[in-house]
Amino acid sequence: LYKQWIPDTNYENQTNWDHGAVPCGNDKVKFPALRKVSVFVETTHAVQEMILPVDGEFILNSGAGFYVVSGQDPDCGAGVTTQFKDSESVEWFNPALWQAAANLDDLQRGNFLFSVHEESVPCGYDDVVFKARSSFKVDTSSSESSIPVKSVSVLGKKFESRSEFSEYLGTRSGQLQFHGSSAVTVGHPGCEDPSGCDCGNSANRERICGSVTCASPNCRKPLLPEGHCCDVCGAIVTLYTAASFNLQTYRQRIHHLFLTLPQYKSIQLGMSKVFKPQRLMGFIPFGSSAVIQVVILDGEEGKQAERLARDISKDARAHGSNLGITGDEFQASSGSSSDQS
Amino acid sequence: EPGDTAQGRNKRTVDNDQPRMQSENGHLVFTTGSNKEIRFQTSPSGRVKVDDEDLTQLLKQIKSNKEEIDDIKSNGGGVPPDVTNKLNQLDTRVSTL
Amino acid sequence: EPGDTAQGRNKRTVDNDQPRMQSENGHLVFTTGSNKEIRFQTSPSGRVKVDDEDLTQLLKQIKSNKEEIDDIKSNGGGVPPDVTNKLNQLDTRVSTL
Amino acid sequence: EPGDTAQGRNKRTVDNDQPRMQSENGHLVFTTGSNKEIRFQTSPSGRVKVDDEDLTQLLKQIKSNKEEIDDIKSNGGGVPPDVTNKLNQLDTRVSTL
Repeated sequence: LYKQWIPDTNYENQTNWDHGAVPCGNDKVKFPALRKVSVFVETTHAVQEMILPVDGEFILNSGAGFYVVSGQDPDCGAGVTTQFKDSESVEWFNPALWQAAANLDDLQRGNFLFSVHEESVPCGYDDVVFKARSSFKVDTSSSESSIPVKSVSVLGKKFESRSEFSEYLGTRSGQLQFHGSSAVTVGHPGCEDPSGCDCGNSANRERICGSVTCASPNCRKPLLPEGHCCDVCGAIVTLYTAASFNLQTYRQRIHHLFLTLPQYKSIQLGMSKVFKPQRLMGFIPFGSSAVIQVVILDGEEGKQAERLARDISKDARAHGSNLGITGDEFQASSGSSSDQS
Repeated sequence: EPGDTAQGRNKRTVDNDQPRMQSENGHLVFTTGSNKEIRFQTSPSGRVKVDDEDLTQLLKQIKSNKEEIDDIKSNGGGVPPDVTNKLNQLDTRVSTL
Repeated sequence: EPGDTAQGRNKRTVDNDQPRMQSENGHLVFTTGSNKEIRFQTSPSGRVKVDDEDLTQLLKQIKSNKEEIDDIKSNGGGVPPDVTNKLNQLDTRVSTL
Repeated sequence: EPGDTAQGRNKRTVDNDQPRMQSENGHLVFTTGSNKEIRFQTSPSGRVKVDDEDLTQLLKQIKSNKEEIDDIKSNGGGVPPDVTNKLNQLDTRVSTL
C-alpha cells in the first residue's frame, strides 16, 4: 500500500505559525535559533524582516520567493512579530500521522483505507509518500536500527534504491527532514504474495501504541483486533484462505458490494493478513497462523458493523470457492459470533 | 511550469531540484540544482551591493581593466623613468660627440 | 522571462518596485526594484563566496588591479627586454665611438 | 534536538548568529553574523549570472587580469611609440656619426 505522511512544515500552513496566520509584509518573522527545520515555500511572500534559524532551509517552489516593501503593506495588518512553531516531536511510529491508500490516484483523490494501528504506520512492503509540495520533519527513533520500506518519495522524487536514499539522507535537506536514532532504508521488497503479507510492525508495537489514546468503548463485549492498540466496538471477520485468494481483488469486491451502500456509508473497514494466535480447545495457545482479518467499525456501538460482518460472512460462504476462501468466522462487540449464528 | 508537473516519476538524481536558501551553522547559503543558475537582475536604477561594493559597477570595471591591459600590452603604458633617463643620457652623449 | 506567466495573481502586488528573491523554473533570481537595492552584508570578518571563490576578496582585487593599471599607465611597467637590449647596444656603440 | 536545552543560556550570542533577510527602507538586505559567510552555490553545470554577464567567468577574468598586470610589471608591456621613435632616432644618429 501507499502510506502518506500528513504533517508538514510548509510556510503557507497557518497552523505552523504561533499567531495562526501566514506572515505578511508588515510582519517580523522569527525562527527560533535552534529550530532545525526545512520549510517549503509555495508562493511569493512579502516580509518586513525574517530571522532565520542557525541551521535550516527554505525550499523555493517555482514562482516562490520573498520580497520587501517600502512603507506599509496595504494587504497586511498592523504588523506583528510571529514565530514559526517549535512543534512537539512528530514521530514516524505515530499511526495518527499517516494516510493509507491502495495506489497513488486514491492517495491524491483522498480515497483512504482504514487500517489497524500497527498497519497505519508504513509496513516493510509499503511505498512511503511525503507530499510533493511539502516539507516535513519526522523523528525516526525506534528500537530497531533501521526502518525498512519499499520506497520513499520526497518532494516528488521517488527513491527505490537503498544507496540513493541513504545518500539523500546525508544531504542537508535529508538531515533536516529525517532525524532520530534509526535510519529509514529503502529497497525492501514489496508484497509479492497476492493473498497479502504480514505488516511486520509488531516489533514496534509498544512505540506505536504509546502515541495512541484509546477511547473507552461503549459496547457490551469490546473486541481487540490483531495489530490494533485499542478495544473497539464493531465486528471482526476472520477469513481462512486458499492459495487462489487475492487480497486486492477481494478488497475491491467488498467495496463495490457493500461499502457503496447508503447504510454502510459511515463504516470503517480494514482488511489485511495477520498472524492470529491459535488456541487449542479455545484457550491453550499453540502458535499462530496467517488469516485475513477484516475489522469493521461504525463509530457507534457496533450494530451496523455486525450487520456488515454477517453480509460478508454470507458472501464468503456463497462464493468462497471462487474467491479462495475456505472458512470464515466473525465476532461482534454485541457478544454474538459466528458460532451462534 | 511545464515539466514541474511531471515531477513524480522519473527524477533519479538527488540534486535536480528546487533552489534553496539555507542556513548552515549561521552561514547563509543560496543553492540551485544541476543546470540551474543563480541570477542577479538589476534595473537601471536598482543595484546589487556586496558589502558596500556595487557589483554591477565592479563587473564593468573588470572588463575595462581587461581592455586597458590589452592596450598596454600592444601599445605600452607610461615610459618607465629608467628608460627615459637612459634615453636622455644617450641623447646627450650622442649630441656631444 | 519564461515562468513569469505562472505568477498570475500575485503579479500586481509584486511589481517592479520591490526588490525580491524568487525561484523561476529552478533558477534562483534576485531582482532589484526601481531605485531599490539588494544588499549582501557580512560582518567585517565574514565573507561572500561564489562557489569556491571569495567574492569580497576578488572585488578588492578589481580595484587594486585598476590602481596598478593606472600606475602602469603613468609610470610604465617593467622595461621590455627589446628596449633594454637596444639601449645596451646603443650604449656600447656610443662608448666605442 | 540535542542542544535545544542550551537555548536559554546562549540566547544573546546565538541571536547574532542567525542570518537575516530584511527591508531597510525598501531595500532587500541579507545579513549574517560575525565570522559567518554568505555563499552562492551552483552545481558544477550551473552558473551565476549578473544581468547578462557570467559571474564565474568574470571572476576568472579578475585573476587573469592580475596575472597579466604582474607580467607587465616585471616584463613590461608593449613598447610605447615614443620610446620606439626615440630609439630609432638615436640609432640613426649613431650610425651616421
